[in-house]
Amino acid sequence: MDILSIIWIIVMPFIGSLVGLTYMGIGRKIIARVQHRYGPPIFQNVVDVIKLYSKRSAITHGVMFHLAPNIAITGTISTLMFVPVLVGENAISLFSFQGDLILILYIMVFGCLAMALGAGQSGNPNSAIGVSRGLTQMFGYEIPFVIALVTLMVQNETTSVQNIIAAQDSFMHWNIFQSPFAFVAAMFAFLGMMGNKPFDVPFAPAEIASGPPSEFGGKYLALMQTNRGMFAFVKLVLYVDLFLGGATNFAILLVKTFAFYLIPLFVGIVNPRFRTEQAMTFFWKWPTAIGLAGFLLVLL
Amino acid sequence: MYLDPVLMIALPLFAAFLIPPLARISKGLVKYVPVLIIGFNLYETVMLLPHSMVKPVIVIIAAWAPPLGINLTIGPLGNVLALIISLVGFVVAVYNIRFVEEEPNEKYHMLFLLLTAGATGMVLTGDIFNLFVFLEITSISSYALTAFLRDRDGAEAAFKYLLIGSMASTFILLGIALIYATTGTLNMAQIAVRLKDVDPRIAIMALILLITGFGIEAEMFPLNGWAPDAYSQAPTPIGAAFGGIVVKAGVYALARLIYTIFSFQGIFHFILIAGIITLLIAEMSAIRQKQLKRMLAFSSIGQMGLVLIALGLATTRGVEGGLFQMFNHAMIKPLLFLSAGYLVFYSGSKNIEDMDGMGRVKPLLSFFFAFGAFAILGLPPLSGFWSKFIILSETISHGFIAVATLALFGSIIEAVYYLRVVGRLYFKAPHDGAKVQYVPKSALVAMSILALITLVTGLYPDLVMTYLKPAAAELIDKSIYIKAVLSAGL
Amino acid sequence: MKEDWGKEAGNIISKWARKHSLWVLAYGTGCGAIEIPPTMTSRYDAERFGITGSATPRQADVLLITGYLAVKTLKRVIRTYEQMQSPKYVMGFGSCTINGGMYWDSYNTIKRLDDYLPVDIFINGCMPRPEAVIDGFIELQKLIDAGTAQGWVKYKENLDTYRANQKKVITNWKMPDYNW
Amino acid sequence: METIPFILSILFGAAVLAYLVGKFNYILKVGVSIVGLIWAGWLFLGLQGTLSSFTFKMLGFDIIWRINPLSWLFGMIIFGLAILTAIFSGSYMKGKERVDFYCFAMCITVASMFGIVVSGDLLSFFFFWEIMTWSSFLMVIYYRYEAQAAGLRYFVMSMIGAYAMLTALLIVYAQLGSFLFDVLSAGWSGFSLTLQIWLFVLFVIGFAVKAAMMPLHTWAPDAYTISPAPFTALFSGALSKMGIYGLALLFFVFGAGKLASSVITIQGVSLPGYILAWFGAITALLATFKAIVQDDAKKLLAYSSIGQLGYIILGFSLSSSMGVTAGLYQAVNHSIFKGMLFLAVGAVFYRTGTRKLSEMGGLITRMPYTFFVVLLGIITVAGMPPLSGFTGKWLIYEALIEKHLIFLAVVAFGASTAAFLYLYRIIFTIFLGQRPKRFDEVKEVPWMMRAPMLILALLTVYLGFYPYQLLDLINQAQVYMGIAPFDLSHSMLFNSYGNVSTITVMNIVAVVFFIVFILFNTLYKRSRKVGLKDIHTSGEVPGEEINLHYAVDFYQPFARGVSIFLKRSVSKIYASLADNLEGLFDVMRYVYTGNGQTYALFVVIALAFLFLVKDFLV
Repeated sequence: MDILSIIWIIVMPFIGSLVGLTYMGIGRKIIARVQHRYGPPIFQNVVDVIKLYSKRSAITHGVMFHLAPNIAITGTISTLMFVPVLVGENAISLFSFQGDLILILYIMVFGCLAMALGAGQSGNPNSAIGVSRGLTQMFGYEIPFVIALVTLMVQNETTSVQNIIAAQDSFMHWNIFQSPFAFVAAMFAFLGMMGNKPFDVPFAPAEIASGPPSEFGGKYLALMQTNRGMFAFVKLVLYVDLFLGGATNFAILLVKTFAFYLIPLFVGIVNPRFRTEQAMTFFWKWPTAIGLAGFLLVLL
Repeated sequence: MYLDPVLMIALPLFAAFLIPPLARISKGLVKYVPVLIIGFNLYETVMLLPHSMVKPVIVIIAAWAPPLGINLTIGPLGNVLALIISLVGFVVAVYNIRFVEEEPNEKYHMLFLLLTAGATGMVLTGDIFNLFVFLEITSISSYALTAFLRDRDGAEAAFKYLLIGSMASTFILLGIALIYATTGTLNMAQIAVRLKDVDPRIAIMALILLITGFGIEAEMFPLNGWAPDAYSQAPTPIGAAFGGIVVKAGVYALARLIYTIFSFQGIFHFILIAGIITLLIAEMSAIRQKQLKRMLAFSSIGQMGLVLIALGLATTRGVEGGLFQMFNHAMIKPLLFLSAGYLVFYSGSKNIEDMDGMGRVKPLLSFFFAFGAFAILGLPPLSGFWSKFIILSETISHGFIAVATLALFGSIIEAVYYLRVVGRLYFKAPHDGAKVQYVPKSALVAMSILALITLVTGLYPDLVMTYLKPAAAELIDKSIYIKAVLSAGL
Repeated sequence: MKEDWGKEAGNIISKWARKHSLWVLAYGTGCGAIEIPPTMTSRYDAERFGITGSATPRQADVLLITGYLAVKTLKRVIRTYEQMQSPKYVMGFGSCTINGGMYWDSYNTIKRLDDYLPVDIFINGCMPRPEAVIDGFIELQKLIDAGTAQGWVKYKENLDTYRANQKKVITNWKMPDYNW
Repeated sequence: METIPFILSILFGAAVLAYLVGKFNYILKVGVSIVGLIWAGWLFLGLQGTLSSFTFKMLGFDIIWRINPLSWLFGMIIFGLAILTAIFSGSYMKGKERVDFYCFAMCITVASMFGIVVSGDLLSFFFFWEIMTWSSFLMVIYYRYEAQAAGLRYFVMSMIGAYAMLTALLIVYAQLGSFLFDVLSAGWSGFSLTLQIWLFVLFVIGFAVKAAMMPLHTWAPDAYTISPAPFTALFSGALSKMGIYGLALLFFVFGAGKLASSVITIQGVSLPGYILAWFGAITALLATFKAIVQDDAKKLLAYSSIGQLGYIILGFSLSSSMGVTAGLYQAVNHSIFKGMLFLAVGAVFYRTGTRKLSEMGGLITRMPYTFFVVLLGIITVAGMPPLSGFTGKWLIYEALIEKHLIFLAVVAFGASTAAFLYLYRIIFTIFLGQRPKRFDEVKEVPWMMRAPMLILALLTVYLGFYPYQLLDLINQAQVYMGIAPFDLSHSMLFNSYGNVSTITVMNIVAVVFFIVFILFNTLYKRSRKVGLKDIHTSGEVPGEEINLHYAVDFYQPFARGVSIFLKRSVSKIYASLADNLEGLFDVMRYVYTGNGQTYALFVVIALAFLFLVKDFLV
């Protein structure tokens, strides 16, 4: 392992969270424009996080509460380590020479579970309600997501992200064209994953006071926000890797990830919120059906 | 070293008639007489075993050699059954020491001795008419014993038993008459030889009559209507004796009939089918019973159904299994009856629902009952497992998979109703005011003997099987028996 | 020397960040609450200054008290304030928080919020318009920048005084201690 | 003396001795059973790699007891878990009634399970199987008054399974004249196809009942719930594995796997295997749904256990090298994590006296060790990377994808995701959230109970680092079963599809965690610790009487969403079936009327019937 990749390993989480938070800021700006507002500066989320880091005090409810953001960000960084960020000549793949899709699938949940535990220890019923909703919704969107992933894995006869990227060597070989059904299903899952409207029932600020993080403040919330930005980035990169054939340099990566980021954003702007069980069962109808149609194509 | 086997019949008979005068001398002494006499029988049968296994012991009575005279033919089969009968008789006699406190107990002991003597005679005799006579002795003492409690139900049950039993006697007598008229002999070996020359139509008539007659004693469906009532209304030890003694003798007679005397093949299938029907109907009835002893009676019928299946297979291994099942049943069913007797006695009710929480109040009794239930369900390492296993194995080997499946279905029903009772004993809170009570030592000794035999046989089935093998061989290959009996006279 | 520089830089950054990211917990008491929605939404769009609503006191920076406080509500407000993470600012909104306003002689409202909580900035008016509110926020930003928005320090230092005042009006005082 | 019969006699001896001396002294009876188990386990440990066998004849049947890698693997599961649960129960059962009975049944159960794995013939296999059934039944009914229905159901279901198996093995005997496994594996291919299918079905029913495969699982939730907690761990961890062991035997030793290739294959999996795989997958999914809506901690875990066994069945039925590795790995792993979870729930029950999730909460500060165990447990169950569960999950999915069984893969994934729901519920409602006032004084359990749980918990961490040590053992078993061993180099799992280095994953997670932890905790002042009730509730100060613990109907929206699956229940169908059958049996009252004349009439009818069919009697 040369010095460069070690540097990348250290720097990548920061870049990831910065990019993720900036996307969120841009998202806020776009939403504001849609609502005929001027909107905050695009670095607003970064500013928010810095402010949270600069808070002077923080309360803790116990050891899990204390560790939760810590473990959550551990999970996210670990996931990042296994997702190839750039491919091609200047590949940045961190540890992803072992980039196994199943591993990514499971390690992604690691952070979520830690968050849920921390939220649980906060003792706030709203947090628990939020977690309950979040997990229920997760079970909903995981189905089309898994269908899409399995389709890809079977189609490419590999479970390695590297190999899946390698298979998409030219524009027409991108999985978005190769297996459009899987892409559609995965995109639906992505909506749920990003937690934008209409799938924001776990966080519903006006209803359950922002749900799981409602007791977190100060440095804890700062870490969680960082995590959130980074996690968004990781998911976007993963989707780009899976469906758009990865990226060879940062410019392309940013373009592709931002394109993906816009989709849930625009869906979210114009839609109201689903109820919990609606959010869950929604994914079992059209997204699953589309995914299964993709399956049949693969089987044939 | 064994004494003259005739004593095994003569002594109980003699002692039975000695009891009333003895009772005038000492009331307390009477109850030990059956223990002593049947204990002697037990000793005799055990001592005889090594001899009879090698070669049937033929005892000639009144100096006439067979086939002319009356003789006792103690083959392996007869001996094993006599052993079973004396064992059960002995245990029940031990149990009786304290259980029968009711007047007039000398009659009770007398009748019980007669019953044992009759059953022993049935399995030992080589003469078909003698068989009938001993059957009558057994039956009549059974009728009397059924009504021994002198209550309404007992009398009714005894009457039913008497009604069916006399039909049995009639049929048997008719059958014997037919045989005697055509073959001119009453010795079973001789009959077996001569029956070949008899017009098969007459032979089949005789067979049908005899089968019906002995089928009644062997509790074959639909001839077993007497059994549930008699079992449940008779005093408990007698219920045990029915299961362990009377029925065994009946089955012995049936087996002797179809295997040794007649050689019709079709009859085996009939027995097989009758067996499975008996088993199923009995188990299905048992599950709906509300009275403990009545349930046990039906279960007993079901077990006999299994024995009939085994006999109907007509293979060495099958018969071995059947005999083993008879042995096990003779150990386990008395165990169940004897423990149930005290359960009923202490709870003051025959109904299963009144047995709640007996496991708390009478731990040992309940333990023995549960032990018996587990054994009869065929759970290893108790002995019921092996006999059931062999029978089913043999059934399936001969392609009767449906029969085996039905039998297993019956077993599941059996599990349900036995566990319900065990469940009531252990899982229900005892009634208020119930306190721990211990049963008399004699009863405990009796039950412990049975439980121990069940456990030991289960762990080491070969112990019993060694003796059952020649017995089964005797049934399957009738020439051994015939040759032994007929050569004795020469 | 170097340490100081680091501290200095940290101070500057944190001041800047605090100033541009004000998460408001609007305690919608009284009639003033009605002014908050227009402030936040399209018409006046306070979000362009980095001012956002926050759902819980743990995450909030500014406690915005929009009107008169009954004694009963005061108790809740104190509790909410104490649950916020420092640095935290209190904004009195409307005349009621300054001198009781039209409730100056009510038996059941408090007259001067500053007695009970360290108010960093008052917005005058009955009601203040959203422009005034935004102006208030800008003023608050200036105060933060100048380092004079020290209400939370004041509260910590003069806790006994504040408690005494609070207990004076709240008779059934059953609250956990302010624990840090 | 031969080792195998010696071990058996130690165990049975310990059982009887524990019962006998149990009348006198508490420490003695527990001590006897623990010492007996450890002694036996120690002897058994020494048998690794040996092919010790012991033959004798009983009733003319050949009996053979032997050790091979497969049985050694399962034997170690049994002994490992049995010793730990015995130690656990040493403290758990203190002061309870009938501990002698408990120790007796426990030792007998272990002995019978040991007997099952060393059996080299169907007869002793069945013999010990039945002993296992009744001895575990004795344990199920330990709490007698409440346990009746559960116990009866367990016993009857087990009997049905056992009798299905009995029929199958008797058919085998009828065909081959021997009960030996070796004869059977040689002779299986000689059977006709129909017979093979019948045997397969019957054996599968027999094993599936113990492995609690749907729709034969109805006994499991109640039986697991009602049995004493340490035994439940053994029940779920080891006893249910006997069904899995049976399936392993059926597929690879008896040779039902060969049935495989002769009939239709789907994606390279034989049709029977494929169907079984679907049963496994559906079991995994539906049991998980059921688990999510339970309010009883043990019942939740029971359903979870059913679901996990579904995974194992799924792995086995693929019959591929990878699938079997997955199945075996998951079997061992399931024993570990389900053991620890059941023990932990037992520990909570020991201190709080309740199993209701909605009544507990906030015990983390009171019972930190137990919390830690449960935490590791749920991470393992969920299959999240750093711990050992991930390897099992990874193997199963790789096996499925390798075979292109995408539908199965999706169902399995779905079940695995749904598992997060109940796992979170169990840890949240017991340990996190608000603590009811009455549990404020709850103490951590004694060390005798802590130690077994912690040992199991550390084992999952260890296996998370080094799964290959277990996989090595599994490979030996696979060689014995005639399957190509799973290819592994140290700490690298790989197949043609992908690879994972568990050590790298573990290291990354650990390093990142500690870096963040150190940064996070050194750059900041210590945070203030606040009380449980110090939460924002719109400024209100919640009183003691206000329930702030969100635990009742935790997944109500979920239950609404999947109500279509939840409202149907197999056990209801069985119950109505049983009721109707019993009603049907009432017909027998028309046969045994209690009327003498009727009986006499029967006799006459029988006689007449015999005359009618007399030509057939000849």
